[in-house]
Amino acid sequence: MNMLASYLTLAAVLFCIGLYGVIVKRNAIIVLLSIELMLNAVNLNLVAFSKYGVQPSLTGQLFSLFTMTVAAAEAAVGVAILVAIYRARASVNVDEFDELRR
Amino acid sequence: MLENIPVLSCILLAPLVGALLVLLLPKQQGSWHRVTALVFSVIPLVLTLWLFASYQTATGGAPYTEHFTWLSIPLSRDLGQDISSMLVNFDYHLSIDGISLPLLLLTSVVSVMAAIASVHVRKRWKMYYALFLLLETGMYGVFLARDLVLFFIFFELTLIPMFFLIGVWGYFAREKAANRFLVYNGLGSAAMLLAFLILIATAGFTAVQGTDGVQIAYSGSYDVLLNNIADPNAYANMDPSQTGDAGLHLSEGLKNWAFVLLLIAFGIKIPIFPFHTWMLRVHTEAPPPVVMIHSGVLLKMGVYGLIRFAAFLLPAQLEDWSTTLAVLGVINILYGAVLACVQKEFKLVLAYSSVSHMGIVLLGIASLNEIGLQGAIYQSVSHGLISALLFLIVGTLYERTGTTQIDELGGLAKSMPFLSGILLTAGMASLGLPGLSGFVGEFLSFLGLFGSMKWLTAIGVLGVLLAAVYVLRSVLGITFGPIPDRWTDIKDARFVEAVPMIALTALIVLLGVFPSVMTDMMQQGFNGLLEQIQQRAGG
Amino acid sequence: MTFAQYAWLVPLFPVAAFAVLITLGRGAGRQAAWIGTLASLVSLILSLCIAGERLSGTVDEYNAHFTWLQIGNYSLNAGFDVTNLTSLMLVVVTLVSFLVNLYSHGYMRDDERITTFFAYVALFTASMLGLVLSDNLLTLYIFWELVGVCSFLLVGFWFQKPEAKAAAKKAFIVTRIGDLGLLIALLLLFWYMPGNALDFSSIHNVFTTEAGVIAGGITTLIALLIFLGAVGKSGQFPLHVWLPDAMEGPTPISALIHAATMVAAGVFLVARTFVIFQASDAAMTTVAVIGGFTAIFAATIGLAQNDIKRILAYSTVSQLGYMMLALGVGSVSAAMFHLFTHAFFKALLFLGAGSVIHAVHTQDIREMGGVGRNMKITAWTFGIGALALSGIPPFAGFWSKDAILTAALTHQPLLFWVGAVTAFLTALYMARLFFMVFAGNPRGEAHAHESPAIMTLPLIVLAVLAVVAGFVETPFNGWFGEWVTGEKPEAHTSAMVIVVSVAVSLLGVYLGWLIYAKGTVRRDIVSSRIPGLVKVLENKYYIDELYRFILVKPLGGLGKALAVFDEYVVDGVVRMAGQSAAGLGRLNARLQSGQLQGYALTALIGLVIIALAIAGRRFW
Amino acid sequence: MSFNIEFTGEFVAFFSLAVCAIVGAVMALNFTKVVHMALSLAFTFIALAGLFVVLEAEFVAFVQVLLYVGAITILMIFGIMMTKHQGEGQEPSRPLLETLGAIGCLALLGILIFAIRDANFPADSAPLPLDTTREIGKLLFTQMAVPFELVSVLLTVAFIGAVALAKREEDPQ
Repeated sequence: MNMLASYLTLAAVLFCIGLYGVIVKRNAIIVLLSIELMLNAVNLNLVAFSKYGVQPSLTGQLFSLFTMTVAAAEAAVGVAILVAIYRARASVNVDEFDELRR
Repeated sequence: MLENIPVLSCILLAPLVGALLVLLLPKQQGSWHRVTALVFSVIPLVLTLWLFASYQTATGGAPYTEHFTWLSIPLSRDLGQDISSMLVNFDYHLSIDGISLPLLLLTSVVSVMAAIASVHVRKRWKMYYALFLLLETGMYGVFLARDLVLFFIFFELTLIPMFFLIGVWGYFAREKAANRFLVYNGLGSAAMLLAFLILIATAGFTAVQGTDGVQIAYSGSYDVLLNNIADPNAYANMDPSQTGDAGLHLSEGLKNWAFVLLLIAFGIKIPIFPFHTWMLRVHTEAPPPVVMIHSGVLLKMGVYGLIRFAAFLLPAQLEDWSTTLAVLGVINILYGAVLACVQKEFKLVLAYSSVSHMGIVLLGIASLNEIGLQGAIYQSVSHGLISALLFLIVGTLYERTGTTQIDELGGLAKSMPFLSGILLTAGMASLGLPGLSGFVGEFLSFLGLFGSMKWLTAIGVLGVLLAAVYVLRSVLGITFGPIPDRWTDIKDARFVEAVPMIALTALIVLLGVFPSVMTDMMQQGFNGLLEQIQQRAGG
Repeated sequence: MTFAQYAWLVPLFPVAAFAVLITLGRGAGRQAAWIGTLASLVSLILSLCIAGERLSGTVDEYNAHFTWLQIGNYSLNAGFDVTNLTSLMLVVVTLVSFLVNLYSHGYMRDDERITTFFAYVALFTASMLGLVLSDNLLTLYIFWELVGVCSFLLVGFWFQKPEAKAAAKKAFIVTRIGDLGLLIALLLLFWYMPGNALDFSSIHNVFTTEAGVIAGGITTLIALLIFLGAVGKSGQFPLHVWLPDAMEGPTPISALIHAATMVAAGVFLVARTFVIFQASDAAMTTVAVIGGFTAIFAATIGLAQNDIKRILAYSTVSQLGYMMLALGVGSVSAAMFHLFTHAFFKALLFLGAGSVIHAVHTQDIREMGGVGRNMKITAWTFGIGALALSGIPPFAGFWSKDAILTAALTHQPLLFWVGAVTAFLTALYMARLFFMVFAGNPRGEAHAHESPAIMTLPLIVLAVLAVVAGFVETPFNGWFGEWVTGEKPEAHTSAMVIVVSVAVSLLGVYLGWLIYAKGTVRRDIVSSRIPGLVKVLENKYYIDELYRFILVKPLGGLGKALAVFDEYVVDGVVRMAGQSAAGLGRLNARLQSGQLQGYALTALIGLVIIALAIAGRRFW
Repeated sequence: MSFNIEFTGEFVAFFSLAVCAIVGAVMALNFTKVVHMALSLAFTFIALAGLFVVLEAEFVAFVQVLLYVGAITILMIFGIMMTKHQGEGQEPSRPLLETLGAIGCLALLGILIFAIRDANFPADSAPLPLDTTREIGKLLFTQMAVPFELVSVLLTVAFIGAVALAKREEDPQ
């Protein structure tokens, strides 16, 4: 078993934990953080492939950088939306956000 | 001069242009909308009449055909060594022949009459006429399209305006009727789409040897399908062991499935026996001009589709299923007729009589000979005209009396002699009186089927007797007998109502006395199918 | 040039009159009605010319046709034939039609829809003329149906009377049953005839010279189906029920229907396709038996009726039975002869009855009586008609009835006696009718007065014809039969027939005189002894009730049952499917909670399922 | 699975950091206070940064610390502080969601691990350039210039958007 598999497994574990958090947690902030965790798991994959992949190159690292940037943007917008919603509804519980239903 | 104008596209697009124009007109001007709708319905009528006059049976629809590729999507399947490209083409292909032209004519006539009859529409003219014109485009498209995908699009295009026309301008249970309409026809469309996909995926491709390899193009082109399925050496019909690709083989089983799916799809539209209930609701709940279109043209789209796609593309399956089809036809005839005999609501009588009459069309198709097939189309056209006329009368009647219950009406021949006369004529046409168009269609269908299935015809003929019973019962119930006091003062048809009635009656008489104005043309349309059937019979 | 070439014009004049009158509608004044009369006069003159030409015997039979409908290799033709038979019918139809037209100017004078009436009469005449002229079965069928619809329109002319409405409906539907038979026979012939020919000359050739081309069973079937058509139109048992009810129409129409147009069509049809019947013994026997049975059956009913027009109607049914009897025993000439004479005296009787009704405003003979005192012309002409119908020599009816009875005696002796009994009954009920209406003292309140000249003129013309028409063929002179059928008639000088026929007729009249005029025999002599019989006769053997019970009711029941089936089973299945779909939708709607995490979970599960499906492929 | 694991330095580092990361993540889900959760996740992010170092991606590791630990976690904590969090820890349990979520996640994990185990990875790897940061810089401004610019636009837009969203809406009057 080479190292790549180990990294990928770790990433999978983290991804699934993040996913579980997204699905189960009520607090919107934790949901956002769990998404960050999932993104990070992906980053780990990218970086691992960048070293142990079929054609090792820096592209993997570069993409993980881009991903982080996007994650940052997402976090910023996410928190902003959260704050806006909180103002309107005085709650950050995801299960109370059922606007999609209406 | 006219040779260079794309006539078919003009027919197709005129109502669409009209619809846009109606939408642009200010909301308040009700009469503007009416005039616009009428003008843009008359344009196709004039054009189809011109087509009718200039149609040469020798050349068929070839001079008018319009064909170009509309969309071309490359498929990135792994190409073999000698295949240079693989494309999916969506063609814009319009054409006419002896089968579609009569129906086209019917469509334009009924549309104009319905447009005139829409004077009784009391609310939201603008949307009404816009949808009405859109519906017209869809109907013309269905009869003109020679590409399966295009056909499907137009077929669906008729559903949407119909849904709103029923749902917004109908009577009391209009929403329910509209829903029922949509559910059934949606189901039919799904079946049709599946059948079309089967056909296109297996037989709908052309392979052209180019300089750098074979170019394969998939398309829903009707001509391509027709050639591929009829040609035993075509790829679709070759044994999979020879071609090595099991997925693209149009096996007999698959053909059977396609046929059954098409039968369901168009059977719902026609409608064939267990699928008829949606139509009853549409007949009773939709506004009369819309029912004119519905009963007059939309049901015929099912007939047309059945003949065009099920019969022409899969003649062998048609032969296998012809007995079933005939039995279904007989069931339709008798079931519809018996039920029409006991209805208290005139519109329901007409609805069930439509079921009965469409059964005769099925008999014509099932006969598999030229007499029966022509009878089927003839009966379609004639029933279209007759039911349009009948619903025109119903609309006028309802406008005056506010009811269409046979029990509540009576003796109207006293106060409305003109309307009653027309109603009686229409009823007579409906029960197949010689000299009116209904007889020719019925007679040809029965004559055709009798050549192949004698007993079924003999049973089906009973429907003619029952037709007399229900027509007389309802028509006499409305026009004869003592007149209730409240109907003594109602006025006869106004001029604007009388004009379409007289026009339709004249057409019914014309077709009844000189059927050859249409049969010669239809003859040419059916030649190809008959050749195939005869080939099979010979080989 | 021959007149025969222009025979197609004969029906065209009435058609033109119809078109003009129906377009003018009520707007046109009463005088517009003369257009119809004029058209029928022109037709009459042309018909007479054609018949005269044929009588001269110098021209061949004329046929002209064109292709009405060409479908592939099949063609349906339309055309007309001018033969002795058709020219005879042309004259009869146009003559009766013209006289009825004249008469109607008086009879319908006060009706506001008089133009409509004349339009219908014109169309009726035209249809019948077309039927007569047709050279093939399809064209004949087309006009056959048109005749039916016209009679429907005219029977229901007074549409506001519920009885008229019911009678019109009944007339149309009952005759349509027969039409179905004809239609199926048409289909059979089309597919079995060599070359798909439907014209009468081909039919004649196939069934006479090429016997065996069509199998015997099929021939019988075709013949019986054609006969079914004739049964419907000519009011034979068991489809006779519409004819008496058709009396709800205006009386001139009854004359037209009973004398020349509608009912004659059935006899004419059988005569026209007689070769098919000749090819099948079974069919011939059926025709003869049905004819004989109808004759005696209707005559017995006629005895017990009290409506003047109904008595005449049943007598028509009975006389048509005679004609069918004649056809069934193989004598076209006798049948056509009786048709010819019957047309005149039956038209006469109906118009006379109309004249009486016009005067006393009732149709019940029990309320009449002594009418003859004030209505001399009507009484005399009616009397002549009654004598002709009763078969008293030398009136026309005697000769034609004699011809039928002679034919019957040679072929089916049993039917001869049936015919003889019928002749007795006929004489009896005609005597009853005549004496109750014209003799004795007035029983009703209305004061009879003679009808205007325009009504009595046709009566006189017809009365003359009813006297002389019989002399075209007597036992000593077979000219008519030879002219019509083209065959030398069998020598028939059976003294027994003449004696029996005259004896029973005279007996009938005498008995009638005794009972209804002199009163030496009590009227209730039968009804007091066997009240049941009279009741049965008065109720027409309960045939109507029987039909209502075995046909109309079950049809209605079936319809109601199917309506329930349609509502709850066919639609119910769909409704159930619809509701289950809606239920599924509600279930899905609950899934559609707006909860983001629920969606995410669903997506995850979907992803897992897809992944499992893809991964699972490896293992099988 | 072969367990003949070589205890190389890399493996030891990987193993310990991986344990840290997983523990941090699991703890994050188990804490009841939101702030604790956020901090626990920060711990995971740091462990991941360590893993990046092990993977010879120093620059990425640096950015990871800077961005996730420094920016995102802080942002989240600000978010936590700007919103109230009453009733924490006494969430109504949603057993269906939780069970199904757990089953789904575990199934996904199983599938992923199955796929990873099933896959064929090249045994050896070519060495990366020593100074990855320099190389990344070069790449960013040559080959990847367009994506880089796009990302900067994205960031700007997100920034403006976040400001616009979070800004207290003024009264229309």
